[in-house]
Amino acid sequence: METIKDIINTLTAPEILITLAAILLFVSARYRHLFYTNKVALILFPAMFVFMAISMFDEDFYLIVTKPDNVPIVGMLFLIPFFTWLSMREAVRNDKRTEEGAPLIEKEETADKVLTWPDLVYTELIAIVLLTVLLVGWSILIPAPLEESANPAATPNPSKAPWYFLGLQEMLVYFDPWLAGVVFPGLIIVGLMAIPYIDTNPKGNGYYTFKERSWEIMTFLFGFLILWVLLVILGTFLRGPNWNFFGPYEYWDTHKLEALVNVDLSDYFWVRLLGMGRPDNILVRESVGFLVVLGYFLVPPMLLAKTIFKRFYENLGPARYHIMVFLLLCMASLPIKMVLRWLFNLKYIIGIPEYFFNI
Amino acid sequence: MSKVNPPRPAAKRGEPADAGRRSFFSWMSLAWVSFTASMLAAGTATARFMFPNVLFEPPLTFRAGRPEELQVGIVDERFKDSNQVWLVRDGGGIYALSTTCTHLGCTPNWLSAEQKFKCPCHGSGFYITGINFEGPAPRPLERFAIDLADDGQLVIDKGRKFQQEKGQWELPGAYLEF
Amino acid sequence: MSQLKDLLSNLSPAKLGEAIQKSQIYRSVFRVGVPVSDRKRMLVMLGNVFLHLHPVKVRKSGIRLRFTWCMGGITFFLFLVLTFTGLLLMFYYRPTIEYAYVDIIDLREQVPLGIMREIHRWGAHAMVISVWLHMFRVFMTGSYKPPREFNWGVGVILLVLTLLLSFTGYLLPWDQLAMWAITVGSNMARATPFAGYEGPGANLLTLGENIPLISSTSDARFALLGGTRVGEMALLRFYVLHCVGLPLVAGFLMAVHFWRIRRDGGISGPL
Amino acid sequence: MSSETPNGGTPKPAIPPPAKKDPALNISQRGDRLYTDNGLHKWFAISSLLLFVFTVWMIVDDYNREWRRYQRGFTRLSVLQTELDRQAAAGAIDVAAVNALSAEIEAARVRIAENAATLSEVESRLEALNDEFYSTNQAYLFARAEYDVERYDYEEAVANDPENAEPLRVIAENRLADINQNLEDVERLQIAIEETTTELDSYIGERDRLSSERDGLVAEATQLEAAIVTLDPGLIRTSIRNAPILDFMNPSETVNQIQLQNLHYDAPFLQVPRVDRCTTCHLGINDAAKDEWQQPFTAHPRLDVFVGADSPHPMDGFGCTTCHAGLDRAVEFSRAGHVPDNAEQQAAWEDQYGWYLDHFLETPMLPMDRIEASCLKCHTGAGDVPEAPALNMGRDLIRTYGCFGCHNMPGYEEVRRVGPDLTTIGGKLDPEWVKKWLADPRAFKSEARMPKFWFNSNNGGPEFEARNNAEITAITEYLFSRSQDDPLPAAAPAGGDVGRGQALVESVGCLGCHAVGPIPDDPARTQHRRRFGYNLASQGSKTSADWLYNWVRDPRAVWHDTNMPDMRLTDAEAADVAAYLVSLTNPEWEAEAFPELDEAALDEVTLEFLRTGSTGIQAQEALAEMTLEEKIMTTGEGLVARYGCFGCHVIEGFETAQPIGTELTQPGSKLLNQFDFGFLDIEHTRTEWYAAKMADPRIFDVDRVKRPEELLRMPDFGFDEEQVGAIVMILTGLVKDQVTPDMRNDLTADIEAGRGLVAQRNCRGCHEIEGAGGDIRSTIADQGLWPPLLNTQGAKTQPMWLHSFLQEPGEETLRPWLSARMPTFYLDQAEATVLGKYFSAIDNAPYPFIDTAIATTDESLTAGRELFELAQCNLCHPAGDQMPDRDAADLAPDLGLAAERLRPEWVEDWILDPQAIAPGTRMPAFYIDGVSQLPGILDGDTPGQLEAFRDHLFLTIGNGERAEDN
Repeated sequence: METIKDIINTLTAPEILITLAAILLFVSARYRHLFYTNKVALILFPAMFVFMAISMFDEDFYLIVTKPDNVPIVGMLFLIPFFTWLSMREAVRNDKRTEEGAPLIEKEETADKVLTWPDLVYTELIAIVLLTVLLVGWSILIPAPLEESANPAATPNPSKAPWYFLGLQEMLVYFDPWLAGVVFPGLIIVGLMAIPYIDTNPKGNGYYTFKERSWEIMTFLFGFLILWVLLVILGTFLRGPNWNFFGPYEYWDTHKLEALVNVDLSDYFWVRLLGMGRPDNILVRESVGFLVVLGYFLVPPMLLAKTIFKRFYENLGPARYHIMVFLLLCMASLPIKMVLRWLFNLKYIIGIPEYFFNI
Repeated sequence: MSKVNPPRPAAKRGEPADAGRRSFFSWMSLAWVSFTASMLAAGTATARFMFPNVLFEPPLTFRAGRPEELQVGIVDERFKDSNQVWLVRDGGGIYALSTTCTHLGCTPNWLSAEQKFKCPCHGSGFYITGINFEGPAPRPLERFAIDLADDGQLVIDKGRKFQQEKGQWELPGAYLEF
Repeated sequence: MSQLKDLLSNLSPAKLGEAIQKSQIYRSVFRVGVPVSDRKRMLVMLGNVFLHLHPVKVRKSGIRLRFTWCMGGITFFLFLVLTFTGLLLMFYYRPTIEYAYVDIIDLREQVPLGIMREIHRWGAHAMVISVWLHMFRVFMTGSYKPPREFNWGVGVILLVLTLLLSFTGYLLPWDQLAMWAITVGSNMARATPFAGYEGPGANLLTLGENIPLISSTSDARFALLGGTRVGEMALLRFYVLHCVGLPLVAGFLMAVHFWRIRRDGGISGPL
Repeated sequence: MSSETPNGGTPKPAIPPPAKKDPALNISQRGDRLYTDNGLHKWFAISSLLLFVFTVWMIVDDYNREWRRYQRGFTRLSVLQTELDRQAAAGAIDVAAVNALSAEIEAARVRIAENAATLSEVESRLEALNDEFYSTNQAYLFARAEYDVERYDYEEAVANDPENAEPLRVIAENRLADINQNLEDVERLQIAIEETTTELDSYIGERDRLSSERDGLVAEATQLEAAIVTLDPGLIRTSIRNAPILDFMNPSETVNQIQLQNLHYDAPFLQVPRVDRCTTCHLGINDAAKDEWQQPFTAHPRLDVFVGADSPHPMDGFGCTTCHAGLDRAVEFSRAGHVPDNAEQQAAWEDQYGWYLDHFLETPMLPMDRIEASCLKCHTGAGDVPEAPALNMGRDLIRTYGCFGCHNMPGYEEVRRVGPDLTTIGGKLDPEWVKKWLADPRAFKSEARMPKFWFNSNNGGPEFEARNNAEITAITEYLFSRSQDDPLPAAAPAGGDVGRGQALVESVGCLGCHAVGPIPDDPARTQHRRRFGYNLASQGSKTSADWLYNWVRDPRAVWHDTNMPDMRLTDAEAADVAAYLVSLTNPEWEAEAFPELDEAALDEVTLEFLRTGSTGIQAQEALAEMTLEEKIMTTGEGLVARYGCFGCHVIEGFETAQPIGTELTQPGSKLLNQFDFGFLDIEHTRTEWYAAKMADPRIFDVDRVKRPEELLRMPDFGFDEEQVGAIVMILTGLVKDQVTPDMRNDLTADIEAGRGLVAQRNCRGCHEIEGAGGDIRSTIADQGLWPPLLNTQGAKTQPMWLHSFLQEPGEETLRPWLSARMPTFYLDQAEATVLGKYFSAIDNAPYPFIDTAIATTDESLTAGRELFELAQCNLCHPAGDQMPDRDAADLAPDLGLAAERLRPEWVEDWILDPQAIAPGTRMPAFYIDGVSQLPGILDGDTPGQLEAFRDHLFLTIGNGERAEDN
């Protein structure tokens, strides 16, 4: 038992967990007709439930999972995979029908309209009543949390933002606040709103499908599931005192130490590569970083336009294409920065703390 | 949700679907009765929410010092602001008058020159005994229960009040004989 | 005697129902009557201010739970629940640092049906999740595609408003959980480029050589908190935003959102 | 979407022609339906039922609070108890008397009936009079109101329109004449009514009087019966008024609360008035009659001190959580912050109440053995707190062990360092002794107060041995090198006698503050004040006879800052005492030798100091150039600074150094995350941390890898469990809660200052004050030789006399028969004043000026003389030059001093009942229950006799002042 716990503790380390999840996402999409089936669901979800139930016997796991404000995230642990599975199953079915030349599931009934009263109105009422039941039951069983009264002099350890912002807080490990806290959230909002204007694929409007829009769906799933939901779960359950990582079965020891020493790119370049001191002039010092960042945002769009994104470039036109690639590059910068941190302890690509300008 | 209804052969015109109708009614009435009941329960619960279990006001019973501190014929206004009570000592004893005008609940002023309580809102006047004699006030000021504690202090209990028009001023507690 | 018998027999639920439905009061309120015919069913949908959010007829596939997951409706209902419970909580909550915390304690200890607070809090959490799932579904069915691009944008703003509503409400109990979650959350604002005093470019905004314009009392975070730390003014600001500002905006945008659903052809489906 | 245009055009809901589908057709069987109606209804029915169940569950769950159970239980018990009381009261009714009264009432009735005609005539007359009075009075009141208006008109005219005032005056005066007439009528009628009422009373008065007499006999039972009905108005009424939802209308089950405007729940940066709801469940807390009831209904065990309306801490003013802590507003067992006293209770609570510790509660309740900590909130002075033995023990320990030397603590800022002055160490001690002492003070004498710095849990291993010895040697050598050895004032004369010395030590009063060897087990804590001074054991192995001679002869000449008072010993006595003390040796100790210095170990330590502020290489070079002497000096100085020796001792060069310990201003409110629990497996609470720290100050180094200079430095005091508990209590009691000044109205600065000085000078080592102290009595078998009780000192003595006596106690000998003597404490003016005010304040006696002039008569003086002789006062009391012929131990104080020493009113109280003032005194009682046993004088009038006693004592014997007769 302890060995299993240790293995899980090790596997849930951020770098491993995120990598594994990404692999799982892509592999399951590749073999979706095998993975997103009723059989798999009948095994997977009960298994998850049993896993949770057994884990509850572990004191540390129990403590973190039963914290009142964490209950929604426990719910999410089941809801998000379930709905991912559900939508993908529908998509797989639809794709199969299309292949066979049969109409879409949704299309099959499209012609058949029903009266809103009572079919829709009544079901809505039932949904409302059931939801109220759920909410009342939840409220009776789990009291809302109330801790000590606010004290600006005593910072709890760990201090966490509300759970839905923990993805941002996790991002703060890798990026400066102005990026992780301001620019990226802004870009997420802008990016989300830009989706309908960038995605000009006319297919897949109003029905589940994967094949007809696999690129969009994979990008979205990666962004939503890995870079948002998984980071929220990670931030809630696996980040303990001092924002250190703790496995789900690990005691939250305030004194746990982790070596978090890291260096800037300028350090790598000037000191380690060229074997000299870092230049005094900020611009010179960070010139490599600026080149890398500029290159990151300038070179790939051009290269991609000629190669694998050729189709996009042609379909979208230059303006839409460049906006799309810029947003994609921003999104990709998070996993890239994560990997760089995990592999090279890289802190900043551009590091100008003098002007709070760090990337 | 119930399964989608497979297309059935359309029933013949005028055929009363009696069997369906009966169960239709029982389920529906059960549904609406319990729904209405829940709404009523939730509604009364919400109404109950408006009545907290405690009151953050000065306690109804308070100690008001020793009787010797009061002078005969002088209206003691020490507890007017904090507890809404006047203490009056006359020749025979002490009584505690409510400072709430019986007309519309304003607080009258004690005018020692005229020896009367005069309400600024509508001009009701009360004698030092609390009896109304002018203005619109329909009845005398109320008195509160007054007693002497073991340690010799006056104890006023605003939870028990005495109304002259009901003859309650004669009851024990309305007047502390001395 | 026989009259009494008649009266009694008339008192059966069915007859009573009929009598009520015939009364002028009933007919003045419910114009259509019990919608037992198709025509009446349609008239109900058209004549009722709430129900006419829906079209008279909908596509079968469009209302299947498997397709919509009902998440949009759940979100809206949760918003209504939160409005109702929030209104009730306002009767017992004073947004000052002296009383905020003890008022919450009182809701727990002595206010009858203080469970309103639980319903409010868990409802808020549930709403965040249901919004996410709603957007997830909309994306997976490609329902943001034309003609629904604009409504998707409105939805994104509603998502942000939902998060902000939850965030501002998080501070109000004024316990350690609240204060530090908001401190951590609001600290990001101080790194806003140019507008936050620890943001890139802020120290370029100076008058001459040494009169900085952006300081901890003139930056984005200050605008949010009304002070340099999460204090009394922050509590008041969050309270006002939580109870008045954000719900108004959200309500306005929801109206737009629902209207556009109708205008854009109802629940999406394959063309 | 087939019928709707994709570009957002409004689909026109086409109403299908009714002919197509038959509306009467059962809709659920139609093809254009997604669901069947029946199915929908079924679903709706099930979910609505669920909703109903959950809504009811919600209401019931919310209603069903723990406190209701207790209130119901309390009512049930109260009804039972009241019923028992009622039965007892009914049984105690004198039935015969009631019957007799009933018969009399019947007779009175008959008499009334006989006079029925007259009676009804009187009654109707009275009624007519009342009617007339009403109308007359009405007329008077109306006229009076008119007059008020006219008078106002006149007054107003005088001020604003004087020319037209005159006619108004006339009008008003005319009205006044009318009114006076009216008034006369009213008064006349009043008299008539009164007379008629009296007349009526003569007929029916007897019946009424008898009735009320009969009612009085059964009153108690009747009242109790009514009380039962109030408590239990029947199941239905009780259920309805307390039913869920309905219970807002006059419920009998309510949340009780005490609002405390002056006491605050101390939230950070703001103060919220406390609202104690404890009495919601602890319903009998304020009712002495419920002292035998079970929790939570039992009465407070000390209603005389707490909670009771007449106690110094009444419930309305102090609430509960002020002392007990916990969450004031909570009405649920665990949330309120109950904390079990022990594991046994914890198990019981978990079983009974589902108890858990709420980790989010900043101030859980104090367990009973630490409850006294709360006294510190108000009792901020340094003195003892009455009725708080454990707290006082903690304060004793802090005072004697000098925690404030290294830690800043509130209230101890001005207290001097507790250890001896080391600037003159060379004249007192020798280095070998000091080294051995430092290595293990408690090996020299078990009661040593010097804590142990070396060979502790974190530096006791064999690898530390050479290093420890080097450090000890360095410090010792350093101290001696800095010592300024002034020659002792005098040399000890030869011929000191050990036996005489021992007798002196045991008789003159040394044992009030000192013990010789360990004090035996002292569970009742009657001897702990004898630990105030150093234990005298093993003195001979430490210092020389010369030094001891000088010390006991005149302590201040040796050390000007000492607490040791002057016992006023003669030179010969001092020599005897010195000889005795030198004879107390510790041979085992003397046999041991301190190891030689290991220079390599010393180098290691020296290097640590050299390294600060320079690189390792520079330090090595510097070390190589140093002589052994230089190394020792560098290291010694560094070590004194590192260990903070100057916290307790005066050391040259460190006079103004800052204390090295953690600040302890509010250790009870220190946040938990500021404690380092290391790897120690204890519960993470403040109390546990302090307890572990006090038991072994180095404990948190366990399992830590540290360099020697990083190790924890707090020394080991060797506290036992009880002492640890007492200190932990003080630490947890020093909290940030502020108490408004009004709360301390009865605890004046005079009392606090006095209690502080009493503790600082250990007055209670010999005297009992405020009911505590007199520890020396355990060493004196003969009760007659015990030092006087000072319980009523303020009421007894005149402030002026007390003032001068305290400063110069050697001037007059009050009790010549005592061998113990009041030492000279060198109290200055201010200190003597503090004590004078203190004694007066605790007895509520006037201060400083009192009137000793006595108003008397010659008769009284004569009677006094007679009484004095009859009572044979001079059998025991010396009076001026008259000396009774008795053993010294049987004598009583000299009455010649009474007039200038005592308060006259006290003398009367004393003679009336000496046992009440000084229980166990040998002063005989001349009055039994206040009745004189000498009826022949002044007709046996007790007050008169007492005055006569007083007058004789003050005027005849004491030559006091006689007040002007008037």
